[in-house]
Amino acid sequence: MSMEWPLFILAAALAVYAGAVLLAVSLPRPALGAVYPLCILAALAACAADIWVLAGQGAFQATLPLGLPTVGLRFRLDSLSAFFGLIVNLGIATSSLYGTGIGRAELSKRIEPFYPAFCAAMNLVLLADDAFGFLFFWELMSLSSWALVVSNHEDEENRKAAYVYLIMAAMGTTALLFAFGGMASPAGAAGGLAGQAGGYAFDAIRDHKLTPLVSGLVLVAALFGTGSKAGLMPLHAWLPLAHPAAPSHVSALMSGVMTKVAIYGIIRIVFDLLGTPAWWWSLPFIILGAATAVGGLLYAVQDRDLKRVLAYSTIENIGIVFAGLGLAIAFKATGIVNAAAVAMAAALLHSLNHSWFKSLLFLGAGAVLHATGRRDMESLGGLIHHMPQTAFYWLVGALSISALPPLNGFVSEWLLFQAVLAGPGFPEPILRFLSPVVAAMLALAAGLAAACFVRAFGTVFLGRPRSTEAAEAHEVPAVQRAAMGILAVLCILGGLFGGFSAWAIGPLLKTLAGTELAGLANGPTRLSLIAFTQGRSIYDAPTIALFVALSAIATMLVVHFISNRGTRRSPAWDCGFPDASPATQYSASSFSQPLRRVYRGIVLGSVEVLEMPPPGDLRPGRFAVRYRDHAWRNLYRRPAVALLFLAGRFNAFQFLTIRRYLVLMFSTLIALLIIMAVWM
Amino acid sequence: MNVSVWAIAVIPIAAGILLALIPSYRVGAIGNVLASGLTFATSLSFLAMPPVVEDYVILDSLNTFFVVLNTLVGFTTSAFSASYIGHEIETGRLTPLFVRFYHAMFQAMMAAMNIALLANNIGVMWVGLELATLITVVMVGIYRTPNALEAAWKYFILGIVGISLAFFGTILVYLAGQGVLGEGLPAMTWSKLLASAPKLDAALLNLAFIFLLVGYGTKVGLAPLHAWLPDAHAEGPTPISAVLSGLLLNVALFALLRFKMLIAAHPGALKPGPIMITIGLLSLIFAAFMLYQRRDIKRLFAYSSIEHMGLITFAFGMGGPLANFAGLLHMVMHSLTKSAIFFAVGHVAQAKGTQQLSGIRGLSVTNPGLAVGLAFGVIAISGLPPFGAFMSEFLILSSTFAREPLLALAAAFGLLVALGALLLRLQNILFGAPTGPHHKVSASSLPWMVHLSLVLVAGLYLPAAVIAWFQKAAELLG
Amino acid sequence: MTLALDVAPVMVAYDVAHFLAGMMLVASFMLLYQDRIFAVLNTFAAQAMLLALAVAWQGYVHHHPDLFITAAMAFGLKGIVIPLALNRMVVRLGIHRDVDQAVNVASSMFLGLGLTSLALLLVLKVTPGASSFTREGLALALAVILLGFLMMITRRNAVTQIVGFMSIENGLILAATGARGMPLVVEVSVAFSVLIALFVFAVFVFRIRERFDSVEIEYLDRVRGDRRVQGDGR
Amino acid sequence: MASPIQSFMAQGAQMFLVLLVAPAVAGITRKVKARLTRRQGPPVVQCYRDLLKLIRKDSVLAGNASWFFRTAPYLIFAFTWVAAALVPTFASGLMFNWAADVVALIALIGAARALLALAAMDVGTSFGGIGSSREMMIASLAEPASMLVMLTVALAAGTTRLPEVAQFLISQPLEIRVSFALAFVALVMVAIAENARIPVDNPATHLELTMVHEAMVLEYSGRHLAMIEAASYLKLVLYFSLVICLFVPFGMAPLHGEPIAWAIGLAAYLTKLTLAAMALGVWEVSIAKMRVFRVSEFLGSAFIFSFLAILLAFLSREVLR
Repeated sequence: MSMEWPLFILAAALAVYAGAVLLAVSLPRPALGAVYPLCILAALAACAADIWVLAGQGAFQATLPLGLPTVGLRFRLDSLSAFFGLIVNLGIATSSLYGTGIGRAELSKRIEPFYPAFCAAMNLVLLADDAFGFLFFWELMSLSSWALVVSNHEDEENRKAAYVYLIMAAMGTTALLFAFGGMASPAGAAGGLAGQAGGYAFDAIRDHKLTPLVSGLVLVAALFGTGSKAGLMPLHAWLPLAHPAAPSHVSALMSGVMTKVAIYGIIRIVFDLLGTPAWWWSLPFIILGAATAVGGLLYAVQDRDLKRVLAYSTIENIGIVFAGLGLAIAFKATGIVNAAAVAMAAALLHSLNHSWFKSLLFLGAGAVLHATGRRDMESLGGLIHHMPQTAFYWLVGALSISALPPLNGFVSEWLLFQAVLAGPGFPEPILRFLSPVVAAMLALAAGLAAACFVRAFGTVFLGRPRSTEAAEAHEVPAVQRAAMGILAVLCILGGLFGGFSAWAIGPLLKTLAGTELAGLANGPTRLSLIAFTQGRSIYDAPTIALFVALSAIATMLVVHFISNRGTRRSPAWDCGFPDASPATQYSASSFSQPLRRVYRGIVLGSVEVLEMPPPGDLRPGRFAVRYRDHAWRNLYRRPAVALLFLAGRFNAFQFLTIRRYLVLMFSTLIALLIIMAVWM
Repeated sequence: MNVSVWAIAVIPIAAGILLALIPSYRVGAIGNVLASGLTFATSLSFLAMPPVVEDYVILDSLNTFFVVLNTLVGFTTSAFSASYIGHEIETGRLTPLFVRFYHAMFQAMMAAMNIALLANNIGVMWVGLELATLITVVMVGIYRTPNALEAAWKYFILGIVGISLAFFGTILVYLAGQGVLGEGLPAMTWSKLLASAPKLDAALLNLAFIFLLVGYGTKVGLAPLHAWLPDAHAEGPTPISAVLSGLLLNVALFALLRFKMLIAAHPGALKPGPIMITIGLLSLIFAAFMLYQRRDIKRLFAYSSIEHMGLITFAFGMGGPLANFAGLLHMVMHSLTKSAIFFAVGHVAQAKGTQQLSGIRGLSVTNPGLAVGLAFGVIAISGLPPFGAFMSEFLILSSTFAREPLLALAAAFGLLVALGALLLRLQNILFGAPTGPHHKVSASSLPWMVHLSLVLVAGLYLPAAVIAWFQKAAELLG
Repeated sequence: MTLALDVAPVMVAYDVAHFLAGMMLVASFMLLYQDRIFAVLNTFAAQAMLLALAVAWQGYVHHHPDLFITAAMAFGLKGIVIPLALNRMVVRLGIHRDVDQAVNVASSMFLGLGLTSLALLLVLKVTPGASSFTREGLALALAVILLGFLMMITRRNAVTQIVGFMSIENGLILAATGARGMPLVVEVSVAFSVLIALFVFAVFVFRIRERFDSVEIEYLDRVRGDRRVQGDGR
Repeated sequence: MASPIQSFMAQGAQMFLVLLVAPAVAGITRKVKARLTRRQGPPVVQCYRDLLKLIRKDSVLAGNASWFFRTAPYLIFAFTWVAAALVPTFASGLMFNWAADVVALIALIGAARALLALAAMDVGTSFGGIGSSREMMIASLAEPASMLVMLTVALAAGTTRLPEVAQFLISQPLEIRVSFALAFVALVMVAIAENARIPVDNPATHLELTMVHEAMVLEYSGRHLAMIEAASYLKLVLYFSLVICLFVPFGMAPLHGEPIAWAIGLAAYLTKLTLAAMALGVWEVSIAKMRVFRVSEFLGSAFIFSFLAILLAFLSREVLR
C-alpha cells in the first residue's frame, strides 16, 4: 500500500474539503472565513500528490463499496487526472487565498458551505473510474456551483442565470449518461445486475469495441455533454449569464477550472475510453472549436459588463482547446503521431495557461467590483492610480490572454500554429482544407483577443475615472493582491518555461497522442520550445525576454545619457481641448464601434440606436448599443417557448368535468379491450 | 397462524377504535403516533422472519419491504400530523371532533393498506384497497370547503369505477384459476395461483390483466386515469397527501405487480411489458408537461407523483433484473422523498398562509430551515445526486438504453421536462424578496430529516442485505 | 333415462340463467334509451329484480344457499329502497323534468351495440375451455358492465350517474355469481351496497347535482383549484 | 552552422544596421513624396535631427499620466527593435535567429502594438481612444493576414525559421507560384496598414478625425515621443526587410559566407531598401487616403488574399513534405 500514497493524500484532501463543508454548516456567519484556509491546505496537498503522479507516471486504483450495487465506486488516479487535478487544485488554492480576504460582511451561509463542496466535487470527477461515479460527481459539481451562482438571489438576473445553468447542466449530464450507455459493454444487457451495471466500469468500457455508427453517436452525445459544460458554441449561451453571477472567486473557479473539468471529460472519453479514433471524429471538434474561438470574442468585444467579457473570452479559449483536440485526433487517426503530440500539447498547455490567466482576470474583476461596486466598464476608469498592484497583475493577465510573448498564452498558441503547419500531411482533403481555416480563425481570434483586452484594460484601469466610485476606489486586502500576484507570476513563468512544461507533460502526451515532443531534448538551451525539430520550428522565450529587457534597459540608459531628463506635468494636450470632462473619453462601447462596423456581418443582431433631438431641443442625444446572442434566441428561448406552449395545451386536462374524465377512463379500457380482441 | 403478521393489521384497527373514543385531540395525536410506532416496530420483526404463506396471508421478499416502508412512512407521517393538526385546530380549520375522526380514520387506512399488502387472497387484497380508497376519499373531503368536496367527489366517482373494474378483473383471475385449482378458496389464493400459473387459461389472464390494469391503474394515478390524484392531493390535509403519494400509490402499484408476476409466469399469456411501458411513458411525459402551469404547490407535487409512478411503471414494463431492481428502488426512494416533501410543504403552507405558489417567495429568507428541507426534497425528487433517486434513475435509463435506446431517450426527455418545471418552481419559492405575511410555525423537522437522510444514504451506499433483498424481489418480478 | 334426468335440469338451469342474464342486458339497453329520470329509475328497479332472480337461481341450482342473501339484498336494496330514495331525491332536487343525455339516444344505442358485440366477441374468444354456463354468464355480465359505464358517461346528473354505477355493479354481481363457487361474493355484494349507500348519501347531503357535470367556467373558477383568478386556494 | 563569433557579429551588425538606416528610409520616402509634389522637402537626414532634438527636449506629461505611460515607449521600442533584429537582412547567419520564428515575430509586433494602444488610452483623452480603437480594429485584420502570409511561406519552406526560409528560397530556381504572388500582395497591403501609410492612414496629418497612429501618440513629447517615432521607423524597415527576405532574398549572404559575400549582401539589401522606400513614396503620392471604415475592406481583401494563398499552399501537392 505504500505505493498508493498519492491516493491517500487525495483522500485526506477530500476529507478536509468535507470537513470544511461541515464546518461552514455549523459555524456562525462571521466565522465562515475559516473555510478558505482549509481549502488552501487541501488544494496544496492535492497538488503535491498530482505532481508526484505526473512525475512518475503510475496509475493508482481504489474501489469503495459505495455507489452502484455490485460495482462499487471506483477511483483511478493516472497522469491525465493528475494533470487536470493540478489545474483544478492550483485554481482552488489561489481562489481560496483570495477568499481569505473576503470581509466578514460578505461571508454568507449561501456561499461558504457550497464552496468546499464544489472544490471536492471537481476533484472527484477527475478521480471517478466508473460511469456512475463520474456522472454522480459531475452533477454534484453542477449542483454546488448552481447554489453559488444563485447565492446573490435578490437579483432577478442571477436567478434566471442559475436556472438556465442548472437545466443545461442536467441536459449535459443526461447526454453524458447516453454517451456512457453507448460505450458500456453489454456484458449483461439481459443478464444479471452485476453483469450489466458492471459494464459501466471504465475498465469494461475500455475493453468494449464499438461499431463506427455507435461511436459516432457516442461522440455526439459526449460533445453535447462536455461541450455544454465547457461553453462550446452554440451551447454556450448559459455561460456568460452564470459565470459572472457568482461571487468573483467562484467565477474564477467556474471559468478557469470547471471548464477544464469538462475538457478532461471529453479527453477521457475520446482518447481513453472510446478506443482508436477515426479521422472524421475530429471534424466537429475542429469546426466547432474554430467557430467558438472567433464567435466568443466577437461577443466579448461587444459587452460592457467586465465579468461577462471575461466569460465570453472563456468561451473563446475553450474553442481554441477544442480545435487543438480536434487536430490531435485527426493527426493521431492518420498516424502523424508527432504532430498529434504537438496539437495535444497545445490543447493541454492552453487548458493550464487559461486556468491561470482567467482566474487572475476574474479575481482582478472581483477586486474592481469590490473596490468600486461596478461591473459596467462605462462607469470605471483610471483605476491604475488607486489600485496599482491590481492593475499591474491584470495587465499581465490581459497580455497573456492576448497570446503575446513572452507570456504563457503565447506558448500554447505557438504550438497550435506549429501543429496546423503539419496539416498538408493529411491524407483527407477535408482536413487539408480545414487546417488553414483553423489557422486563419486562430489568427483572427488572436487579433480580436488583443483588441478585446486592450479595450478592457484601457477602459477600466487607464484613462480618467468615469464615476465617483471609480474615483474613490481603494486597493483590495493584501491576501487578495497576493492571490493575483501568484497567478501573475505563474503566467510569466509559464510563458518563460513553456519548454519545460511541454517536457513535463511528456509521459501524458505519450499515453494520449502516442509520443512526446522529441525535439525538446536537443534544443540550443533546455528551455527552448521545439515542436518538431530544431531546424523546423523553435521558440525560446527566455532568450527573447532577455533580449527585450536588455535592449529596453540599454535604450533607456542611452536616452537618459543623451537627454537632460527633464519632465514637466501639465494638462493633457488633446489637440488643444484641455481638461475636457471624463465623459469625453472613449468609452468601452465607442472603442468597440469600429470593430462592430467591421464584423457587423458576423456579429449578427448588434444594433446601434441613436436618438438625436432636433436642433434647439435641449435634451441630450442618446446612443445605445444592443446585441443579441443568436444561440440564446434559437437554442434556448424558442424551445422554451414551444415547451410552455405545449404545457399550456396539455393544461386543459386539469379542467375537464368528471364525466369527461370518466370518458377518458372508459375509452382507455375500450381501447385496450379492442387491442386484446384484435391481438388474440 | 403467524401472530406478528396479523398484528400488523390488528394493531391499527384496535388503535382506530380506541382513538375514535378519545375526546382530546392532543392525546389522540400522541396515541396515533404511538400506534403507528408500534405497528412499525412489529413490522421490523419481518426482516428477521422466514417467508410466511397461509390461506389469507403471505409474506415474501416482495411485500416485506413494502410493509416495512408502509409502516415507517405511516409512523413518520403520524408524527408530522401531530405537529400539523395542532396548527389546523388553532386556525380553526378543523374542530376537535373532526380531528378525532381523522385519527381513527388514519389508523383504519393504515390497516387497510397493510391488509392489501399482506393479503394472499386476491379478493382480500381487493377489499383492502377498496377500503383504503374509501377512507382516503372521506379524509380528502374533511375540510368541507367547496374545493375539498369537489376533489373528494371526483376521487370517489373515479375510485369506485376503478374498483369495480378491478373487481371484474379479479373475477376473471378466479375463473382462470377455477379451471385448474377447482372451485373455492384455492383459486383465489395468490400463492397457489402463482404456483400453477403456467397451467392457467392464458386468454382469461390477459382479459383479467386489462381490467386490473385499468382498475388498479386508476389508483396508481397513471395517465389518463389520473384525474382524481392532483385535486385529492391538493385539497386534503397535507398528512393525507403525504400518505396518498407515499403509500397508497405504492400499494396500488404493488397489487398491479402481483398480477403482473402472475401473467409473466405464464409463457402463453400476453407480455404486459409493452402496455405498461406505453402507459408509463404517457404518464411520465404528460405529468411532466402538466407541472409547468401549476399554481398550487401541493398540486404541483401531486403531478410529480404521477410522473414518478409513470417512470416506475415504465421500469417494470421494461422488466429484467436490473430494471425491476431500479423500479423497486425508485418506488422506495419516491415514497420516502415525496412524503418528506409534503411534510415540508405542509409547514410551508402554514408558514405562508397559502398554498398558492404566487404567495410563496423568498422562503430561504423567512424560513431557512424549511427552505433547506424543501430544497433537498425537490433536488432529490428531481433525480439529482447525492440522493437515491439519482441511482435508481441512472439504473432505469442505463438498463433501458442497453436494450431500447429510443425508449430511454423518451424517458429522459420526460424526466428533463419535469426537472425543468420543478426547479423553476423551487427557485421561485426559495429565492427573491419574500412576499406576503409569514407566521412562525412549530414545525418538527424530524420527519423529513429522517426520510431525506435515508434517501441520502441510499444514494451513496446500499447495504448488501438490502441489495440482495431487492434482487430477490426483482427476480420474482421476472 | 337417468342420463336424461341428469341432463334435463342442467339444460333447464342453463336456459333459465341465460334468459335472466339476457333480460338484464335488455334492461341495460332500456336504461340507455330512457331519457326521463323516473323511467330510468323504474327500469333500473326491474333490472335489479332480474339480478335478484338470477342470483337466486344460481344459488338454487348450485346449492349455494348463501347466494340467497345476495339475492335478497339485490331485491330489497336495489330493487326497492334505493329507487324510492332516488325518486324522492329527484323531486327534492327538482330535476325530474330534465333530459340529461350528453349524447343523443341513437348514437348511445349504437355505441351500446358496439360494446355488447365487443364483450361477446372477447369472452367467447377467451373462454373456450370454461363451461358454456360460465361463458354466457360472463359475456352478458361484461356487456352489462360496459353498458353501465357507457350510461355513466352519457348522463349528466348525479342520479342517473348513480343508476349507471349500480348497473355496472349489477353486472359485477352477475359475473361473480356466474363464476361458480367464488368465495366472498356475498361480502363483496355487501361492500358494494355500502358503496352505493355512500354514493346516495353523498349526493343527498352535498347537493352534488350541479357539482357533478357543470361546464360553466365561472363555476369552475370558483371551485377547481389552479385557476388564474383565485384568492387563497385552500 | 556558422561560428559563434561570426554569427554574433552578423547579429550585432544587423541590429545596428536597421537602427541606423531606419530614419533614412523614412527620410527617403518623404523626400520622394516632396519631389513628386513639386516641393523641396526636408533633407533625408532630417529624421535623425528630429530624433536627437526630441530626445534632448523635456518631456511634458499629462497630469494623470501613469507609470505605464512613461515605461511604454521604451518597451515598444525594444519589442520592435528585437523583432527587426530577428529578420535576416543582408546575412542569414544570425546569433539569435533560433530564439524566435515567424509566429513569434508576428506576436512581437503585436505586443508592441498592444502596448502602444494601451499607452494611448492612459491619459484619457478622446483622441487617444479614437487612435487605439482604430488601431486595434486594423490590427485585428492585419495580424491574421500577416500570420497567414508567414505560414504560407513557411509551409513552402517547411520551416518557420526565417533564415532557413530565406536560404530555401535562394536555393530554389526562380519561379512564380500563385500562392506566393497572393501572399506577396497581402503582405504589402498589411505592411502599408501596419505602418500607418496612405491610404490607410496619413503619417503627415494632424486632422483629428482621420488620423490613427498620430492620434495615439498625441500626448507624447520629448524622449518618449522620440522612442515611439524611432519604433515606427524601425517597424517600416522591419516590414521592408520582411518583404525582401521572403520574396526577393537574392544576394543575401549564406550562413557562413566570407566578408565578400557579406559586402554583396549588404549592398543588395541597401539597394532593395532604397528602392522600396522610393516605391512607397511614389505609391503614397499616387493615391488618396480612404475613409477609416473603408480600411476594413482594404485589409479584408488582404486577409482574403492571404487566406487564398495558404489554402492553395495546403491543397496544392507541391508542398507535401
